[in-house]
Amino acid sequence: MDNTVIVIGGGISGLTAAGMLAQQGLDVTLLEKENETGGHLARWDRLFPDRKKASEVLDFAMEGLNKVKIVTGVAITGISRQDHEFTVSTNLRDSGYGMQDAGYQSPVPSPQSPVPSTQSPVPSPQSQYTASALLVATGFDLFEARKKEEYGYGIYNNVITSADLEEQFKSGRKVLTSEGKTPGRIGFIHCVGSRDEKVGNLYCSKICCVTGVKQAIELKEMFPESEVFNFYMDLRMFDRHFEELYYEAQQKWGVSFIRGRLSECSENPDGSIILKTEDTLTGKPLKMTVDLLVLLSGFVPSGGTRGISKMLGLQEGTDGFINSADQHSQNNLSGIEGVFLAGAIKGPISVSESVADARAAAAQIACYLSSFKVTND
Amino acid sequence: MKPEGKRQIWDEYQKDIADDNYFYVRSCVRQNFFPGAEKTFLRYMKQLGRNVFENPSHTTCSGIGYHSDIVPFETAMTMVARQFALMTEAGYENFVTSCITSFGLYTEILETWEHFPKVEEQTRVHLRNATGREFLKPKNLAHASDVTFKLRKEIADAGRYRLVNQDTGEPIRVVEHIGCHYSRMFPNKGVGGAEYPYVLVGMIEEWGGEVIDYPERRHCCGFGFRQYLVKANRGYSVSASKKKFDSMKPYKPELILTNCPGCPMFLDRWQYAISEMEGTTYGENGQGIPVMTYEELAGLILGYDPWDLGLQVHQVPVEPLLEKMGIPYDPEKKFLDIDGNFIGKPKSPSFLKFY
Amino acid sequence: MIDFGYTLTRDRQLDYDRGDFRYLKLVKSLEPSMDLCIGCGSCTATCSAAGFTNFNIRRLHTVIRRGDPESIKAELKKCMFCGKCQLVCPRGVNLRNLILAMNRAIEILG
Amino acid sequence: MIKFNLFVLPFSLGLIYIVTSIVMHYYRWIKALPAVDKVKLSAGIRTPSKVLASLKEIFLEGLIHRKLWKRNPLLGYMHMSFAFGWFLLIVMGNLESRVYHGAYINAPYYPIFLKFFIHDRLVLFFEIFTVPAFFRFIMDFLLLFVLSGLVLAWIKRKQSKWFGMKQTTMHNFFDRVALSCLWLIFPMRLLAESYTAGYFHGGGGFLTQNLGNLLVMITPGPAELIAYFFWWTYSLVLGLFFIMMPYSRYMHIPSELLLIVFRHCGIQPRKWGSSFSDLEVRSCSRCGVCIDACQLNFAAGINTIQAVYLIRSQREQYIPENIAQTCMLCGRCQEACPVGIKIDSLRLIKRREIGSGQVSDFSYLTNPHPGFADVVYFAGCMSQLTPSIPIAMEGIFKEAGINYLFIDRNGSICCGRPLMLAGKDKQANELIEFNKTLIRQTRAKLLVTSCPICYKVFREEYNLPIRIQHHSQYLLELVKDGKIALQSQHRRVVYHDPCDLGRGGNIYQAPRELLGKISDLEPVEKDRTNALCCGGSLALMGTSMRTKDEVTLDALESLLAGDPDILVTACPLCKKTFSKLSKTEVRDIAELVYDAIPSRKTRIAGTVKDPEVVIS
Repeated sequence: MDNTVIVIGGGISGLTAAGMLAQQGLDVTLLEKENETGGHLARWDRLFPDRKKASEVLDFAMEGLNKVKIVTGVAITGISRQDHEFTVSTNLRDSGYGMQDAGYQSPVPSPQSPVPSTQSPVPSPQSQYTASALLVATGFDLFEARKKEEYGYGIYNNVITSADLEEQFKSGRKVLTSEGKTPGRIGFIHCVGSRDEKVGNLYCSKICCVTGVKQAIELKEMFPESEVFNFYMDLRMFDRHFEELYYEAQQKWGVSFIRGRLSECSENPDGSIILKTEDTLTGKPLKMTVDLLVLLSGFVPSGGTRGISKMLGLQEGTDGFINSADQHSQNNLSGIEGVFLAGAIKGPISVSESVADARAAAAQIACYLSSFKVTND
Repeated sequence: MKPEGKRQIWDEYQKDIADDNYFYVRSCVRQNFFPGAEKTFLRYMKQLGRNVFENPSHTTCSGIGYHSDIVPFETAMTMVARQFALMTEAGYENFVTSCITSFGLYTEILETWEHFPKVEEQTRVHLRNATGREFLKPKNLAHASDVTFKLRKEIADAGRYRLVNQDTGEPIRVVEHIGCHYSRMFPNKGVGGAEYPYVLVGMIEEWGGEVIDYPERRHCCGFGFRQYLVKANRGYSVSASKKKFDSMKPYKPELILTNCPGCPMFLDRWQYAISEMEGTTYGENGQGIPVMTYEELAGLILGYDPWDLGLQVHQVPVEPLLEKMGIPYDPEKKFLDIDGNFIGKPKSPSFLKFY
Repeated sequence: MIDFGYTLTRDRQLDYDRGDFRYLKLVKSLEPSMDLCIGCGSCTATCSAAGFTNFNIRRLHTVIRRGDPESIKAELKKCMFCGKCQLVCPRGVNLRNLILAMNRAIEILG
Repeated sequence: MIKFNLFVLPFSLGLIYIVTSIVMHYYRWIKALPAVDKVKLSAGIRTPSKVLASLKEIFLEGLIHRKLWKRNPLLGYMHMSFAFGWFLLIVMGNLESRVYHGAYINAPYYPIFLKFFIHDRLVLFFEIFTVPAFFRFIMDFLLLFVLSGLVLAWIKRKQSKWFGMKQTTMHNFFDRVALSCLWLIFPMRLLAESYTAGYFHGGGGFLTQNLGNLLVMITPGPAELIAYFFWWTYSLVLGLFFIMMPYSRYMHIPSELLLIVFRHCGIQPRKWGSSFSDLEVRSCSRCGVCIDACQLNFAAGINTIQAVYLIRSQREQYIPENIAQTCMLCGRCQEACPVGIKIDSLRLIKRREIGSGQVSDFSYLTNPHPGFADVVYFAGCMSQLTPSIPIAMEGIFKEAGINYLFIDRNGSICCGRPLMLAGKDKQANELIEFNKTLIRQTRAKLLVTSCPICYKVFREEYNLPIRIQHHSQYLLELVKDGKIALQSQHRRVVYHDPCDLGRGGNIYQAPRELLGKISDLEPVEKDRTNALCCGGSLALMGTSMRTKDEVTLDALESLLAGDPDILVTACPLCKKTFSKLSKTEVRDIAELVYDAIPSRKTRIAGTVKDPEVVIS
């Protein structure tokens, strides 16, 4: 065993882990399918609960990556293993492919990524990389909101996703309706693609609740006169300061919260959207017209996660995310020697959790490569 | 509205529809509601050179009883099995139903059998014990509107009229209403899925009309079986229809197109009832919004005589639409039967314009 | 008009676009903490009146928020004003004053 | 002898104006009294004891300002020097004028401006024992007495703390004019008399003569003219003061006199207001003592709603709703009020106006027979949120072998007081009738409640034919009757007087006696009539929960200054309110009593330690 590690996936988890590993003197190669690293975070404007700029978090992760060999724009075509050595074969990807794969339909052209990949060597069409340890950090895709047909994403002009909204925030432009008007009433729909047997996802995506609250506040800041409604099933403010953010949304910003899942929506002649839901707290069906509807898309295992999982034979849970060797004590071990997991590959996770998880994974890999046993077997 | 978004969904919900040799089963109620509709289907199928077989001993599928909670599922399955046996005996494989509820029930039963083969076995035993018959499952199950959808181009090509206002050249504005049991339960069994079904939209577009979407498009017509069948609940039924009318009215529709036995019935009759109950009408100048089945519309496109299609039994007069489309009709013959005998003229409604 | 033996039923659906928000505006100005409700229902659970009847304070002010004040007018009269509700609210909604404010709104706006 | 000068006119006109005004006011107030109260009044003024009592109070409160003395000696002295000093000046001035003028009736201005008309020559030393000299001395002394008060008043403006007042009233225009006049009256008199004495070389006492000599010496110009100018000014400010009086706070002086008489005749405030309440409003001196007493002021920074402002807005015929509603009705200001105005009644009158337009519907209430017992126990709805209180009470009942009935075990019909606090008396009466029927049906002889709120309304509004006790009284009685034996746990406790039990129910001693038997009761700074409200008052409406918390925190700080083991109270609402924010354990007195029964057979699962263990 030598001290070589391949990190698959250049999102916040992969970047953080790669940095940690390199700083410990390991020889790290990072493979990323997109042409830029940064993953979802690179497209996000601000993070909950403190509204920190996503780019700052990413910049922080990028520090100390100068010793990491970063290869972008490559598709992994195969992974083989001989004794303790993994060989990862790659192929150059069509640059346009990645965006579609992520199910990411951007209404605005994606702004220039903040992370220039100057370090990237130009990969030959087909390459091979070898290492003693693999860290799979292939993350998640956002649920393809179009699959909830009744919500009209991709059909009604004024239905957008939380990711679309975040891109608009990032662009610094005012968020307007498709008719170019200031939205007077805005609806947020929670749990789109989450906790929904009808799309095959029983799990909770966990971070959409607080994202909805954060984005509601941001829209109220932008349009103090607007009415903002969050349609939720439960509000799961699971982490520190989240509940306070919810409180702030109610008290300071007057964001309204209606407990009820959207059943369907339709379009008015003027392009506004009619929502049908039950206000479960009054026990009555409710109809409301909104000028802009934001769908809080949940997490699904990314295309990369699914592909790598097949190649390596990772343990997939019923939800499609990868099961670790033990959720409590060995959450970065895949169950396959030398293969480690980090980040949203194991299910919905916030940025701060991803960073912590990636560091934990890096520590475990370092232990593994120095033959220090961290498992029980 | 992003049309490409809808198209993408329509592309995803494609459905195999047999091209010829259909075993046709009728609706138990339609012939009372709109007696010309099924006859028209058979007529244009013949005109288009398709073979449609009917066995006079076929029965109700029992869906109406099933959805009214008076026929158990086992009974319904056995009756459906008998229909399949009739088809098998006649040597057909493509099963076409006239009724949406039947279509839903057949689909539901076939799906049940697929997931629970034991239930299918048991049904075979039941059928055997009751009738001594055996059956094969249809290779292709379609609703008659699916078939018409498939043949929409042929109909348009053979047609003499189009859904176009002859005076203005503008397309006729049509709202479509899909029976709830068509694809709500099994979205992939319907053309275009459950949320934006394409089956009627395809016909309207092909025949020159303009489809308009409106907020309560998905809302039930109000039939709801129990809601109508129990008189005490009928106010609920009419209120459901009213909700749809109120929602579509601002879009000024000129025609409501349907593919279910109950929907045209209630969307048609309740317009009259509402006008008598509170004086509201939904078309221009005190007219109603004409309601048609896809068969009736196909018949009009193909140039069949409106009175042969049974349009005289509609509560909302269709004459304004005929005039817009430039279809000639003889008002004198409206209330004459096949033999030319006067069948009686209904009393004029108080508010709804009548011809 | 013909009596068919059945009548049009009133839509139970809350039509937010046609809601009556005059009450909400007034009540909110009198008791801004109403915004903080998270619908937990502890107020109703502890309510003295709710022990005897279907009075539901949580629902009443939610209904005002939805612009449907009509349905609460008769209900609100059942409150005994004991004030237990405000002692249990986890969000510090000043419920007793909220009820008072709703009463005032009904008094002023009819 | 000259007995008239033009300058007396302002004073005289002012005097005529104020006398007329007072007479008219008195007439109106008396005339507007409800018939019952009129009867009380006419009977009262014919009863010598009541008249004497009234005069005594007028003397003690109106002149000496006994209550203010008690509150703060400086404040008391300041008020006394003004009131009593001025009063004596008038009396002595009249007597003095008799020396020079034998008529029975002098013009009212004559004694006031006596020194303008009478100019004694400079007296020789041995002549000081003559009658005029005595008066010269006494009049100067009294003037000095009043002036000393004036100096204090000036100081108070700047340093109200020294007078035990943290905040003083915000005054309106008329108040300010009248106040300026009042402050000028005596300096002007001093200057006028001094210049006169200095110019005529005689006629002044030890103060005015010496000051006059000095002034004449050091001021250029004709001293006679200067003196004359000051006589004018003196008369003008007096006259102006009198004219301003009915429009200013100083109307409280004549009003209070009548109020004292009314009160001694047994006239009480009425629920919907009467001229008694109008008189109370006019009797407010706007001293601002109530502002300092108010916890909303010193704990929560709300300083616009206190009694003085309520009364002022009442005088202006418009009480803003928030003034009526923002009040805990704790009664602290009422206790502190030197005039003894029933402020809570005044506020409730306004609340009733606000609340009267609303109706309630309690038709859902049913009246099943509760059963029979000797003692009815009404825990009160708040006790459901503090279940350890009714559990302790039931344990004690069982321990003492009492045939009791826990009448609201399964939830209560509210006692009605919360509705009353919101001004909804009519609605409250419906609930009262319900509860009365329930209680009567039990045929019990005693009603015990754990809630002071209920206790107050039971006593004041229910007219039940049976005894009513708060559990602190009842428990003490059980101990005294030997029904339960207690053993002190020797925990260091402080006792918080619930508003409705203490100021509202006048029960201060029973809980203290009880606590003395079972714990080491430690004193707190503010107790009994001066006790703080816990902040949870149901009377407080229209403020945020934060405000309530601020009041609670402030009260806790004061109560827990000695770091006791337990904060004891006798009210479920106080307990619940304190528990929210207290770091120290908060318990009801009943719980402590229950814990102190060494032999007790019943146990509260998980909440109370084994008594033997506790005692060791």
